[in-house]
Amino acid sequence: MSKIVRTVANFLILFIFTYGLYVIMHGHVTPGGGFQGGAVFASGIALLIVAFGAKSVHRKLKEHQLSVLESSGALLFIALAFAGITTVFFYNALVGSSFFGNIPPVGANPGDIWTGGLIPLMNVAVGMKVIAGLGSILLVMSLITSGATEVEE
Amino acid sequence: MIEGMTTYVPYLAVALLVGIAFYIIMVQKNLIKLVMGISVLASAANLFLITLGYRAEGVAPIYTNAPIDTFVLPVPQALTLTSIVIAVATLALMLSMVIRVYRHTGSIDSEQSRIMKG
Amino acid sequence: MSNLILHSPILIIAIPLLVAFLIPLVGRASEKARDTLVIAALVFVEFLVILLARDVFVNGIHVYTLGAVNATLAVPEQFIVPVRIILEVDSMSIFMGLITATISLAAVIYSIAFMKKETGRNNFYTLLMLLVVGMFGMEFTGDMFNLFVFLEVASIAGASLAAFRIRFTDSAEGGLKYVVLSTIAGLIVLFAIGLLYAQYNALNMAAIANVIQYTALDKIALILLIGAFVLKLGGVPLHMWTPDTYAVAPAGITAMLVAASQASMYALFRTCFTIYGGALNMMTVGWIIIILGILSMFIGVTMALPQTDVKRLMAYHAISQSGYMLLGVGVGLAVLGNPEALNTYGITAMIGGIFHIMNHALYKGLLFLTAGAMFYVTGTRDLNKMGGLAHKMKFTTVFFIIGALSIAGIPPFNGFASKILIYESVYQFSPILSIIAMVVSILTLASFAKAYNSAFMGPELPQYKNVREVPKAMIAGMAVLATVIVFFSLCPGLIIDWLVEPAANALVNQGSYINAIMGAVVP
Amino acid sequence: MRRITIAVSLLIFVGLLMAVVMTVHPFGYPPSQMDDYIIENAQTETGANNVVSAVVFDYRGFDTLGEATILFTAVTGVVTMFRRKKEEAKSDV
Repeated sequence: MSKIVRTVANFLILFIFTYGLYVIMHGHVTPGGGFQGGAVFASGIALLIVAFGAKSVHRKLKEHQLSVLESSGALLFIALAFAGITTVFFYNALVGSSFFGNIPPVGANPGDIWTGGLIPLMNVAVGMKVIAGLGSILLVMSLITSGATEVEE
Repeated sequence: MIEGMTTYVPYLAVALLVGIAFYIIMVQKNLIKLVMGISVLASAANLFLITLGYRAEGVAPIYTNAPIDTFVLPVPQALTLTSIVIAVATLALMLSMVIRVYRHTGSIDSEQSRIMKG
Repeated sequence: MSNLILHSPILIIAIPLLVAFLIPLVGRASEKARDTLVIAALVFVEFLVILLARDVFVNGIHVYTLGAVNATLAVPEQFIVPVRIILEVDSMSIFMGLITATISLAAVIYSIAFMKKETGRNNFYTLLMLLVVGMFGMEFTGDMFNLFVFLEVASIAGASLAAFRIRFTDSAEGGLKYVVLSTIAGLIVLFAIGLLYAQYNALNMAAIANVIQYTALDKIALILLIGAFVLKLGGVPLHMWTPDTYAVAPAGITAMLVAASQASMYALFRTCFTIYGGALNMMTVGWIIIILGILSMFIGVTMALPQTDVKRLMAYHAISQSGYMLLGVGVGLAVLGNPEALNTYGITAMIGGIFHIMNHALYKGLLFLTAGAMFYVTGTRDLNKMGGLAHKMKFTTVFFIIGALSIAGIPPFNGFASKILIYESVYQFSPILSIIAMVVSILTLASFAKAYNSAFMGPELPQYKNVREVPKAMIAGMAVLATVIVFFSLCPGLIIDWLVEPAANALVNQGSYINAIMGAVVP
Repeated sequence: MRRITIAVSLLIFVGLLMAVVMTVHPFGYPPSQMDDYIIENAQTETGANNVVSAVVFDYRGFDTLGEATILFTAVTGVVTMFRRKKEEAKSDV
């Protein structure tokens, strides 16, 4: 892509990534969540691929790194689901505790980040997964369509 | 009748999208277009689900600084979110298989790339 | 122990899932550790399934509410409908669970040797575990949308596995067909779920069944669900993907895809009986299923006769055999509103149909594994190019004979036990249907006699002079299934009393399924 | 010719579909028993202000796990489709 695109992409990418992470972190109080934020973040990766080409992105970002990130996100998510197994699978055990355990007042309120119990943590786990998952789909498919015949596992 | 039609416009849009999707799926021989047809069908399903949860005058069901307390239904939104991700995942897999078929047969025409018959 | 039983429905789904997520990390470190992990997980799951099965047969339906303060609290206090996702395991679900667990275990043991030459084995085992997760999820869930999610898990994992051997030219085509048609089926299911949700604001099967009004929309939803699940289980007229996909998939996976099709069949029966079963007249729906069954039976077997590709031949027989199950259970469905007919022959037909699900999974799984063994030594699926394999492959020959006699319904094999139940009971319902079923059975025998003759009999062919029996792990995988078949053949009565009859009763008895969830509600 | 047949039959199908969807509840006035319970109790039961997040991760968390699994499956499938076909010489110690 042209120099203009690359410069603008260089400039925008930080905002896109920050916004994606913000959407992930605030999923339990404002619109958004792990999937949406992950998709925003992955669209940043798409921008990088479009601007700089799949091969140069691939030099910095390998599939197996993304694969490890994805597996860890998935493992974190299922571990959080297992966290409540003493009661029931998926039981939100952190509500009422001191870690993300505040309970907001009933009805409209300004919002408190320390609420939601396991929900913000699950947002992070899903966010990791979606970033890695969509990122590796984008990377693999752009590598393949730009001439590579195979990718690493 | 006209009034009735406007009340149901989102549903009618769903029906139209389903029709378009099935037309593409049945008529097109190009595998990429077939995948696009399925994508349209998935959009129709998503639109249908999200439509079911709309409540007149409602706002998004988020209590943070909510202006009023008429919320649209949250469950259809969650279902739609799930089904969007599923649609994306299947789309990616279908496209990569189409690329595979193309690599092997040199064609994305569903009649020419067909090996197995009978 | 009681805690283990309490949590076993979710553990059966979550443990393979956990292992699937672990494989990419473990497999990077050591292949041996990965193989051990996969087999250990499936053995443990099999153990849990048996444990849960025993509990379900003794104590009745097992309800597990995800995320509630108490696993048995299906409906929140001071409320009237379930809100959370509920796993509801009754005798029918656990019956399917036993099939899935056994087939998966055999397929994995087999695949460890069979897939040795392939690259990307980490991905293979990940996908395989995810296919197991999808099947168990479909069988245990009590929630419509959750059913859709696991249907998609099974479809995507199954399609990726079917197309796994990318060095063959036709593998991607088979996978693509499977994923395209599965996705369409999945979306149709989603529309039906939307129609049900729009009217009753509920997603739980029991809750919907409790309030269903049989409006026009409900009927359309039923048609959509039947269409989608018949597509997924590969019944005529929506069977076009079955031979292509089954033929290209690695042998172990084909056996598992058979089990996955049967999970869709379970979903079909669950929909017809549990959600819509309270309708006054299921005669029409029953007849639709019966006609689909007869068509599948007949067209499947006639298409199978001219096949020379051994796996396509078996795939067409899979279509044909699923016709028997649809016929048996369809007869039960048709007489559901008529207690007298139900008791005289309806329930027997259902027992036959449901028993046939398990028998078919076992012997068709075994046959596909033997087909894989033939492919392993000869490198071809073409029957005309094979011959004289019996001289070198004693075990495979014996397993093939067991499978073939069983599928043809030769006494005393287990295929006979279920088929005779279907013949007898269906004869009382409609003699002509029963006669068609018998004719199909004879054609099946003819087709397998031909396949046996061209693959195993005859002189040793020069190009197969150096073939050896397949590796031990493959024999072990086949032996697991063959042992179960022989056991079933020796004491079918025991299996019917212990496993099949409770399953048939669970399907018929819609009230208890609803009661397990909604019973706690004080009106 | 084939196209026209399909187009006409699909037009009839869409017409029927439109007639069917007109019998769904009027747009904007859904039945809402279960959802009202969730809206009322999400804050106290899960502590999340965002009710959709509460549904996605708590009430229907298992669906989300399945959905994450599907994404994981699809990524694995895509990578599988484009993996190398032959084992490299250096692999497997």
